[in-house]
Amino acid sequence: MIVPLNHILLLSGLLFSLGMFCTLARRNLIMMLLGIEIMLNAAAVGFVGASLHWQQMEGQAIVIFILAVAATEVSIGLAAILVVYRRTDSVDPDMDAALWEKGGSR
Amino acid sequence: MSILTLLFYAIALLIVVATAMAVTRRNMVHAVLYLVLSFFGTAMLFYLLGAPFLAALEIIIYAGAIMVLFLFLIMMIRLKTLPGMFFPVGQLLPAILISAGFLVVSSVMVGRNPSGWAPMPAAQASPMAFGVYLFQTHWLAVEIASMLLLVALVGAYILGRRVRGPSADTRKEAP
Amino acid sequence: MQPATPLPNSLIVTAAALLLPLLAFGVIMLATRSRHRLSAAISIGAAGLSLLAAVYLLVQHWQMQAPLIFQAVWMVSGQMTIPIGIMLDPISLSMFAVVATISFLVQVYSLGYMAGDPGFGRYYGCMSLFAWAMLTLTVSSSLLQIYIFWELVGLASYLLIGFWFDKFSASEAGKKAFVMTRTGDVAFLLGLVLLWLQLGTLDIPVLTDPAAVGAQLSPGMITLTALLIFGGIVGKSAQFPLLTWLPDAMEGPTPVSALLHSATMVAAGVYLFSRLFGFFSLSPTAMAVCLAIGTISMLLASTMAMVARDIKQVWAYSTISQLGFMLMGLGAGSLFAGAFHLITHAGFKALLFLCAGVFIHHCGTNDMFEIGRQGGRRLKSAVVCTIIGAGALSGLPPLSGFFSKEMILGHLLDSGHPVAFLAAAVGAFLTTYYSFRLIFIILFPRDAGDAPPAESHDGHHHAGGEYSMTTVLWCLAGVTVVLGFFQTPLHDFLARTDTGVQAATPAHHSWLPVAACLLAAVAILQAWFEYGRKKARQIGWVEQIPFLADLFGNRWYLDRLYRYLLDTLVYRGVSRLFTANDRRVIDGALDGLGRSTIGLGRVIDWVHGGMIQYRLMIMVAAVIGLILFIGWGG
Amino acid sequence: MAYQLADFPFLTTLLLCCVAGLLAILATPAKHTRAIKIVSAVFSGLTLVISIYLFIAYDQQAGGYQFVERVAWIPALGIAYFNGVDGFALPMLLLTGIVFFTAVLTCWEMELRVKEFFALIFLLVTGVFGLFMSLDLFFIFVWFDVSLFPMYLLIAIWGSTRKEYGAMKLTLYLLAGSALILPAIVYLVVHSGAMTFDLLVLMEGDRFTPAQQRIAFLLLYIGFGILAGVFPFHTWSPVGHVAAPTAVSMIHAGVLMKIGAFGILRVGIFLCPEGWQYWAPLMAVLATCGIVYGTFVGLNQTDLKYVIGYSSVAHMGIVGLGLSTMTIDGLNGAVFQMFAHGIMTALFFSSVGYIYDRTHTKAIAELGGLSRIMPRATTFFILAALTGIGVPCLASFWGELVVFMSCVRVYPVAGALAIGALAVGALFMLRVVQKTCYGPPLKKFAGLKDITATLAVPRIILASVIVLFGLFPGLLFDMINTATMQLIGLR
Repeated sequence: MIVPLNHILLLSGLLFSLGMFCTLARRNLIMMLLGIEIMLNAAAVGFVGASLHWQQMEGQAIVIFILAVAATEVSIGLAAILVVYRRTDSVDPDMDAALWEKGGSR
Repeated sequence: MSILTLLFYAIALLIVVATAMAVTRRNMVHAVLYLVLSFFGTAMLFYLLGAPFLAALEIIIYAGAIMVLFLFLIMMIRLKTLPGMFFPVGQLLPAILISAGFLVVSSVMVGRNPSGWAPMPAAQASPMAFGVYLFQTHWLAVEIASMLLLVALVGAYILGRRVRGPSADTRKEAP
Repeated sequence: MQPATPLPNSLIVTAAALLLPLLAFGVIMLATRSRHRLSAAISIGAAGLSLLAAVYLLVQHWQMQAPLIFQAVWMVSGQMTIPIGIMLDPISLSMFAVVATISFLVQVYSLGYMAGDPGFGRYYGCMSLFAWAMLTLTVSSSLLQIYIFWELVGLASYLLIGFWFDKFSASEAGKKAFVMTRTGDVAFLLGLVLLWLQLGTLDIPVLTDPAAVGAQLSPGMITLTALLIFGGIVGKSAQFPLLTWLPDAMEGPTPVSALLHSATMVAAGVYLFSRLFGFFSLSPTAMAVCLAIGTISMLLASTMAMVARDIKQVWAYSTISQLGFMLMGLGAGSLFAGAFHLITHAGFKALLFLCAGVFIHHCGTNDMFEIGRQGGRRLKSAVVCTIIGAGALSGLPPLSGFFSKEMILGHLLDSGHPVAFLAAAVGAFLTTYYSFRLIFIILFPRDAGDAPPAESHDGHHHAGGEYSMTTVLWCLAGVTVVLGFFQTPLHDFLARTDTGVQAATPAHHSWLPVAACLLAAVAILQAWFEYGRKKARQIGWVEQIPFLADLFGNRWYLDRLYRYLLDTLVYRGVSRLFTANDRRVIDGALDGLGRSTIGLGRVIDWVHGGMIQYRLMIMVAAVIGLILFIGWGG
Repeated sequence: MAYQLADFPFLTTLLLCCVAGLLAILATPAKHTRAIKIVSAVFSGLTLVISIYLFIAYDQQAGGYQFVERVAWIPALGIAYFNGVDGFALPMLLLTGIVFFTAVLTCWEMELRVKEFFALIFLLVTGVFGLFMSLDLFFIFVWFDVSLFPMYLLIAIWGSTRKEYGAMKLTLYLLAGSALILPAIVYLVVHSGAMTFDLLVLMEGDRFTPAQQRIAFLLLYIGFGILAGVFPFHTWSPVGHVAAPTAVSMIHAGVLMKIGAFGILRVGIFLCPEGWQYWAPLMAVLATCGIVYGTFVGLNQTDLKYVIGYSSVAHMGIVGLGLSTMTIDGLNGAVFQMFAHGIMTALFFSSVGYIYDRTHTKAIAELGGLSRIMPRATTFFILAALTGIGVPCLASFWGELVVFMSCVRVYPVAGALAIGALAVGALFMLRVVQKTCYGPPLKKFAGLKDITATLAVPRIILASVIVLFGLFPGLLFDMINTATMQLIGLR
């Protein structure tokens, strides 16, 4: 006997809100991406727990896809951040028009 | 209170603390390393919950590939500390509020599920059974996921390549 | 609606008499405006034929008993049928004849007076327009038709007063005349619409039928509509309080003043009253108001005439006062007295104006003192005719005015309005006084010299054309002398008008003519004393009292009052208020709306800024809300 | 409702004339301005001929909708290309034909971007013709917008005084109107119980509850009323008139404003008679305000075109007053007044346009004595002013008279006020006439030429129409009456 499902779900929720906090509060694109990873991970935890609870493997299969999506998202996201950094010399998410103008005027 | 239960709480504590540390680090390299720790914990949790294959994948892909990618980027742009305030108050407060709100709401909703309060028996899906299941039932989705990865590969290449031409060069020289 | 029987001859004749001037107007305005002699020939020809038709009709229907009515439907709209028609009865026939006669004579006179004017063709075009409108007005069979042509004569008046539109005063006078009469017409139209709503028809025979009207209208309604219609009369006949446009209207060419602003158009108001005499008689209040307005106008205008120096203005004031006098007669309850005075007045007042025209034409000024100085008395026929006309105006026997005036006085005496009678006597005295004041000023000029001719009031003067002018003068003078003796046949003729009211036979006051003559004689003597005799200083007793002279000279300050009211209330008051409302409130609100839209855009622009985290926050908050909604709702 | 299908698609031909004219203009090279003008005149003349033919060929005994054409377009939504004319539409078609033709002739001397100008005018008029003949709500809305959009360009490019502001204001206003009309139309169609935009089908039976009618009518009244210059949504009209070039002012005041009133009648009153009844007092109040207000504000204006713009507000108020009486006479008078006012303002703007072209000013204070210098041109101006005053024997007198007569019956106070405004109206028009035409001729204008024969033609046409219908109002009233009797009799 391990823990009840709800405990796993609560853990998942806690992780998710930490990731959300990271995404919302950090003024840094990289950290935002990091937060998104945390949230995806939290979801994966929830799915694995649910898979155990119902003794079904769909939950684990979903996690495979979450991993695929996470990998995709990070690779594209980081590439995009790189572009932004090259243009604006910063990774501040406050992409004001003026900031863009600075680098993108030419 | 079996040993597995204790193990679960220990791992959960590890994950939460590591994640919290990662979220609040000013230095991004530190943050990434804490997150790697958190992912190791998660991998253990997966194993505990009967998904050894996923545990392996978690370490290989999340802790291994993705986090390394982050480290690459951080080193590439050589940006150690951020300009401006670390946590602007105007942003921190709503962020905390929303996150906490989410936590409360999700907890309450989880708590309202009575069937979830029964402790679960331990079980394990062997990697072979999982593989057979995956490729029998979800082979199309797996193919689509692979296509997705391919697209991501191409996209990342296109985005990441340096723009050629005078504009990029002059811009680089300007500051 | 079309009668099955062939149309009677007289209707065809009338229709032809009506349409000819219209045709002339159209032809002149469209084709021959620049060809002066041809235009004049067409217009005079049309007027002459109308006159012949009028004479034919008078002769034909001298013994008529029932009115001859022809109506055709002009326009149908739902429940509303607007007919157009001809109604021949004694009163319309006699007015028709008067209008046709004066109109023809004045047009002939204008040949000389207007000769050489660049707008000669246009002048005759407008005259034809007026002749058409006025002739049709007189024989209209329904009140609505009267209103339509009433407006059209107003239009002709506007065009003719402003004939010399280069002059500011002329165009201003035209505008004033149109707007002031229009003010009265607003009441007229309102009354007419009310009547139509109550009766369902505006045919004059129905309106003058006391039984029909009394059955469908409450007495209050009758009084209300009668007063409203009377408003139109007040405007058109320049009665108090809308009297100030008429003196200004003298800016028009003198023949125009003779035709429109003394003999016919302004008399249309009085004509309308006599036309609807049966209707007005149903409301004692309306009759009393009519009497009162007539009295006030007569006295006011007479006092104004006492200090006027402009010869045409004198006759204009005199016209107002005589029209008031006619209304007094009608208000006192005698249709014939009013109508008869209307006819005789048309003759002698036209005569007076045309004589004034001769003076002005020769001396190039309107100022009577100046005319006297320039030798106005050498214009023999004009002087003689003026004396004849003034005699008629003063009611001297045996001229036509004597008979008609005496009738009205008699009726006033009988009607039990001693105040009105006294006022009429005072009015008659003043009339005689100012008429002979004018004559003596012209006949016995002080410091006569060969002063250079002053700036012509009419803006031109050409010698020549005397022949047509003097002929007309003598014709009218003849009419003035003779017409009085036709009182009895005219009375018999007019008495057959179906007014629905029992005609009152006046008691004969043998002392009245004598008293009236004595009064006139006293007035003439006073005028002689002040203006005629060798030592007279030619300053009237009124002019020696500065207060009265100011009051009378400024038209009792009525004009200033209206001007002031118009300026403060209309232009600076309501109009400016509304304009400000338009600019500030309505447009301001809209521009404010525009500005606030832009402001809102700024706000949204800020939200749309590059800061993705805010957007994320909102998104997440929305998701949480959604979860709450679904979790708790479901 | 019964209608007669056409043997020959005259109405489509009429529309095609405009479209063909548009294409022909587009096909002509821009530098051949004279050819473009001739092409425009020919095609607009054709539309005039067809509209006159329709007016004459309409069988007044039979009444109803004639020359009907019907082709299903989107059957699933019940949208059809459905045209037909009745006693309301025909006078409007005639009006459009006359104003269109004369407007084209009026800008004979124009030289700036001629091709684009005429092309836009043709586009605009296509919309107007389409709206007047359409019996399908969807198409009515489409035509409505087709006729609005060219206005913006026409004013913003070829206009004068504050043209961008005027164009923008006008466009925004009218779009706001159209934003009210669309929901109302959709609302009606959705609640009709039959999936159709067919006006005649929607009219049958009692499809809408009184509450629904009230909502829809109010939306339609305000939406179309904005275009009809209903107080207090009128301020776009003077500004737009002032800014617009002559021909556009003519079409705008002469025809476009009528679209608004026609829309209220065709959509609002036809479909929501009970809503009409409910809101009629409001209509009467607003219309009376418009009359009194327009007259008084007009007194204070310094710009010639503003004066006419406000007179339009007042005259359209009379139309609104007629519509609000809910009587046969009121409707007749309103439609007649729409026609008369259209012709009158067209003449007005056309004369003012001539004066402006020659003197290069619209400020009343700077003008004067023009009657001596250009007698023919000012004669047209004075004639238009007299028509505006409501002098008998000129067309708009009859419209006003009939409206007043029916109005005093229903709303005595409103009627009395409107009649009272007549006197001020006279003051207001004659003041302008006096200031511009009368007085001594000014030296600075001494060399100006009077109107030439070519340019006089459109004004003569307009003036003769005014006099014709002023002398024989029955020609028009009989026509309108067929439709009114049917409308009122039906309900």
